[in-house]
Amino acid sequence: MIEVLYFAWVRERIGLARETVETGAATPAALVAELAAREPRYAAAFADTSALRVALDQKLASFDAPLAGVREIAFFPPMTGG
Amino acid sequence: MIEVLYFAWVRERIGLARETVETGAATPAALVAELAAREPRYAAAFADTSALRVALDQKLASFDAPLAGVREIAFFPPMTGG
Amino acid sequence: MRVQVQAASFDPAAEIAGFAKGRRDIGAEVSFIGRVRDDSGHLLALEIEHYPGMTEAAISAMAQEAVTRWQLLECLVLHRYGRLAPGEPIMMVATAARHRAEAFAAAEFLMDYLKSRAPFWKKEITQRGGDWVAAKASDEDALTRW
Amino acid sequence: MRVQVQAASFDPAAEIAGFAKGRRDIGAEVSFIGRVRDDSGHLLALEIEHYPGMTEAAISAMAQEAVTRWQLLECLVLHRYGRLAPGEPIMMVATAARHRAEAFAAAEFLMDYLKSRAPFWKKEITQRGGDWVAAKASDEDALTRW
Repeated sequence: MIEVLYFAWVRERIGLARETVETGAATPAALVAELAAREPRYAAAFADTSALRVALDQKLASFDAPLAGVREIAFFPPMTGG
Repeated sequence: MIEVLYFAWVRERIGLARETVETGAATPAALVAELAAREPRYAAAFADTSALRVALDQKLASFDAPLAGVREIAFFPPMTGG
Repeated sequence: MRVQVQAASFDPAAEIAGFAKGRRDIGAEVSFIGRVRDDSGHLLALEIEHYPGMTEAAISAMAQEAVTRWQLLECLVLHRYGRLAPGEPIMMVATAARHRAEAFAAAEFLMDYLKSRAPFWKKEITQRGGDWVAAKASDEDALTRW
Repeated sequence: MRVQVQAASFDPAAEIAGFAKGRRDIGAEVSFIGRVRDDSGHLLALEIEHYPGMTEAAISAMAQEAVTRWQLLECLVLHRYGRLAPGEPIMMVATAARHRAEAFAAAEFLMDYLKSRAPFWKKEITQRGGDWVAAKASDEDALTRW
């Protein structure tokens, strides 16, 4: 079980800000593949992961980082703060 | 006739903030030589012109710039503003 | 060091008035204020989304790094989220150090990192709807200088 | 563009409150405030001498160059002379532009030029007397980057 958060246009495309997902995915990339296979809105949001960023327990990470022990994962576009 | 101004420690060593000087000096360097020959306090102030700056009519200039037509010359140490 | 993430507006001048007040060891204070800019004349508002929790942690880590690296004597980062009108302040950074080089470098470092590493996303609202602001390659490139 | 050279003190926060007020085309404001720093704990005052007339002309030329070079939308330079107490503001620079890179570069350019090209001289007053502050080679070197 992992908390999955979506921000900005990822959130809009999926139509959800957060959800709890039952998964055995070993990496963010594997989780993305699982979600994209679920429904077209996920496939649309995750069509190009090179345009996305991922955070594990609120720290930026790569799509092939290990998910073991992670409680919260977030997907979002590149930040535009400041 | 030229107005000569002194600032900071140049002013303190010479003991004057400004004076009018009758000179035929062609350059600031020549004027410095004239003044230094006048009295020890001038010689002390002008002992090392590499430590000094000169402005002609309120614009920074070099010691070998032409003095012709200049109404105001100023001698001072490197600036320390800001 | 103070890091604040808030929906409410703030008064940059009042922040500067209170910043590093009464100290005699500070020679240089640099501040940056970012405002909602309306280039087209058609901007109704800017909506800023953020990632609560991660935002504060990410900014605090950047501010701590700036304080250590440039031996800052004071450091302030304030960033808003929510709906902002054109001209309103979005965020500010203030740094204080003995000399100007350190205060400037730390403020620019913080701005570069806030742009690309703090989890904020901007959406421009016009009568035609909303457009997410795209990240610029130049902002990502700016990080390489630090 | 505003350039002001004065003996009177000023309120940096009030200057920032009034700077570029009400504009919607400005995305970035940078300000620098320089203060009298007391490193030794023995400083009684800082005396700043200047060259009336040349000071204003030199600063106006720098400010004009900064406005042109970085397409500033607003620019302020304020510098005091006379006797200042520790902690008091000596001077400030403020720049406003569409983007942060221009506002930062212009403010740093102005600071580097004010340090070495505006006719001010500082003297530190302690109980032992007065010492003229020596110019630093690093300040002269800083000009080569522009």
